[in-house]
Amino acid sequence: MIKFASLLLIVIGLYGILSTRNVIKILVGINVMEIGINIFIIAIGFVNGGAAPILSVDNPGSLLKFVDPVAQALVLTSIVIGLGVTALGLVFARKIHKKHGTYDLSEIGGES
Amino acid sequence: MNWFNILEAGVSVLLVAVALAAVLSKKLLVSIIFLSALSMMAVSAFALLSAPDVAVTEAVIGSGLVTFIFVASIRNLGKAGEKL
Amino acid sequence: MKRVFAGLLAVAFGVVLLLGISASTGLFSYNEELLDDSAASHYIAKDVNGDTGEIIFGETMDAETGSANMVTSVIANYRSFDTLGEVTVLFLAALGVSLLAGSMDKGRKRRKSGFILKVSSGILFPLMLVTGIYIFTHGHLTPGGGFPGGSMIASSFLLLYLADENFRANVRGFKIAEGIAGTLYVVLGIIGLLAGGYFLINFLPTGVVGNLFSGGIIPIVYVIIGLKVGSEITGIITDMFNEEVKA
Amino acid sequence: MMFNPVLLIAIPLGLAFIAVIFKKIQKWILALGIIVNAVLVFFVEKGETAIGGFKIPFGISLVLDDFSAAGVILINILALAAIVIAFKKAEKFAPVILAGLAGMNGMILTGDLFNLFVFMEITAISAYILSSEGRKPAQSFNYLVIGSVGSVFYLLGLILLYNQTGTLNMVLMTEKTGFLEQTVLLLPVLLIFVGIAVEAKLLPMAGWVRGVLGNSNSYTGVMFASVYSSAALFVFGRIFSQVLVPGTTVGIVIITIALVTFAAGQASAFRSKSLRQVLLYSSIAQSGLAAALFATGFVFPAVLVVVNNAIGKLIMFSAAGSLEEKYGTDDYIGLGGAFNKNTLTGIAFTIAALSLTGLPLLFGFYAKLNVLAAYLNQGTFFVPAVVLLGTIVEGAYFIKILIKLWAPGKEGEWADADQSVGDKRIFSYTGTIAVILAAVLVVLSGLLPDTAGKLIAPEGGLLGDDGPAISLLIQKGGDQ
Repeated sequence: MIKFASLLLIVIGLYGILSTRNVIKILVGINVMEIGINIFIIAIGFVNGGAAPILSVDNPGSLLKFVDPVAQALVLTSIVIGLGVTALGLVFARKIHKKHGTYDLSEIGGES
Repeated sequence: MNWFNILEAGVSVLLVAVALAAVLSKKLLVSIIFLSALSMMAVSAFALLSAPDVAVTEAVIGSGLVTFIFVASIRNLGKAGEKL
Repeated sequence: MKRVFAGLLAVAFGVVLLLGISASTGLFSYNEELLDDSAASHYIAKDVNGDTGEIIFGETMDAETGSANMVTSVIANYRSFDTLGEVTVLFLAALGVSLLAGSMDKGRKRRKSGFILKVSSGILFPLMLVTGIYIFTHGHLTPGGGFPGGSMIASSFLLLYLADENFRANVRGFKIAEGIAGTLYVVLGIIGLLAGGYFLINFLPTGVVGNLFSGGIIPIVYVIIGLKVGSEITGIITDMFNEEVKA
Repeated sequence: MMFNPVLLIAIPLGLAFIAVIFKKIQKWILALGIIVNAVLVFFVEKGETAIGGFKIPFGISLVLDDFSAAGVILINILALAAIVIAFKKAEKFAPVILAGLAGMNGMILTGDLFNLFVFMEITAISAYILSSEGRKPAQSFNYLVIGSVGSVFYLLGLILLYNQTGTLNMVLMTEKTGFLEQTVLLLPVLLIFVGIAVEAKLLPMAGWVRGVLGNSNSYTGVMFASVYSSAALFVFGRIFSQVLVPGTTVGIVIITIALVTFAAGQASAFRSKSLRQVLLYSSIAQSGLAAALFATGFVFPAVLVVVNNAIGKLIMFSAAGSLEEKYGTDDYIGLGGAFNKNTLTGIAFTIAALSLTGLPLLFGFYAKLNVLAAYLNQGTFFVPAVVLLGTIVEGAYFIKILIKLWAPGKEGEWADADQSVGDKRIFSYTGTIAVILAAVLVVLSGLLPDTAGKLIAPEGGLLGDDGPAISLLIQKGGDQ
């Protein structure tokens, strides 16, 4: 179910990017897409009845059933990369606003 | 139907609803706040899927810092006569 | 018109996605178990370089990676090279933000904040700082690690910014801190190359799984990541504030 | 003494971090890093290198075979040339360029698909920052958005493959996807194609190119058109000719897209009036050609096309950017006669243009000949016809430009009037020397094609009788 929802998030994010010319909303769309793909990766790595991949007093041995730690490591990387890209995108957005006085790309015109 | 399925269905529905709200809302600030809420929903999804590390990271980075840098970027625009 | 077009395109993409994915994996079900001989199963059993038997929490000595948290062992050991790349991404983003925001003019006072806010943030700040440090030094035992820990540190500085209108972090200081942390990461890798023949090899003994001093170089890597991520995000926040101030 | 190839990534990365600490001397750190890398690249150990000391399919590894060796040598030499041509413009981005170089070396060398993603992001972010030099934030933003969507697609495709195979290692992935059905592979391969197409400048995702390259200067133009695009094409070649060899259906889709890119690029270049726009559309066209060759499995001719395009665009974009800075326009009619005052640069530009077109006795001829021979040997006639037609169009617009730039004609009076202002050279001495050397290289390699071919592929072609290099590694792995 969450797998399906996360795919919907990717589609919704794509719609968000395509349907607007406002730079902030485009960035929101990208973030929705990224959250979607992150949840999808975790859902792919989930194993029915698997424990969180941390050895502890409750789950002491490595022969128990665990969920996929690789998928989680990939998502951690992807979250941090997403933060970096968003910050850079926002600075570009500020530059656009400083130069043209608007966040709306359709008001800027083609050549700039 | 066990608890896992019920929670899963609830989280899924909320995820999609909040994402739609974030993408469709007309005001930028509302959109950003829904994005933050979406991130919170993602945290619950990660927790549900036995990924505590990712949940902690997403909570701090996704719904905390990302929201902040978004808000910091648009905060002064009210004066410029733009819709927030 | 634009919205209709966007909607159609998104729906078409969604249909392709759902059809394509349902060909390979169930949309409403999860895997029943990890694939045999997959990377993940070897990482869990810590037997990439040879079978060492079952790993027992609090008992096994000198396992392949001493981290009880398997995600940490993947991030800071098995796939540490990815993580080096990942901090570089954040490093570049922070650099880009400061290059671009730095060219905008600065100045203008922020709104004054109240006394109570200032005092309470003065109490909260060290608490958050310590929590952040705790998170990344215990990353190999508990959930968390370098990234949330570093972000927590950055959040504590964010708190100071929000609470105190005169607060200005020294951007240069953070740049130097992140440069040093990054250099240390690469140097750590090169020491591994010289000492063990492989870049980023875990050249320290690992100890008993579950103890604080049990990860070999993992805690060192996580401290470096924590410091680096913390200084990078604080740098981004500072630049965002400086930039916001003038508008 | 042979060195570990990881140093090609670690040294520029470490220097990038150090450059942030010692900001005052960052330009010397930049020069040091680029030069060290350009030398080191000839002394790295071939084979597969594990990182972190874990057994190979499970840890991350670097693969240095003939293919990636050709890639890293090309990239590091080009990066050096780009710095030499416009050091003044590059120095303020020192850490960005160093990290970007590490990213590109990583992209080409890595043997792990997720590691590839991380390095692609590093390269992409350094490219976003460099593109801000164009002072058109909306264009940089556009680039960033397309890049981010592309990387989400790549990640989605990658994770679907991971779900099927349980591995991220390229060699093991090739082996395991061999057992999967085409219907299962269809979507992931297409998603990964879209993700890589952003940087490789292929059609559905090439929307950023016009805004970014059209506003490039003599440094960023070279970086985007020559260095970044070669790195992206080498990654494209690695993935689609060796790791995820597309099946018939997907193959036809990808090759069609690539050929459409080629044709559309040549047509748009023909219609453009601005010098940099002609060049950027020609870059898109060349990327399309190289991608089509890679996807068909013709690795050696594809590498020749990439090398030819990289050297040619290095010369042409640096000249075009400098002309624009000097004369304030890059309409080639407005620039009429500009080469009369910059004879050496003009000659280099002319050689580069003619080589791209495929004139005999130049390197481009050897490349085109190999392309056509590969297709004709296979018995395909449609694709060579498209390539030949594109070449005729290409020749037409390049000759049109060359005539204008050498002989002003009536419209060219504007440039003549401007000539008294300032000195006439558009490059510094070192820049001119670098450009001339590149042109000499094109001529020499055209006169001695076999030697050049041997240099690029020491053991008689990257796609010899034994098949692609990475499958050799599989066989070697099997023997152990």
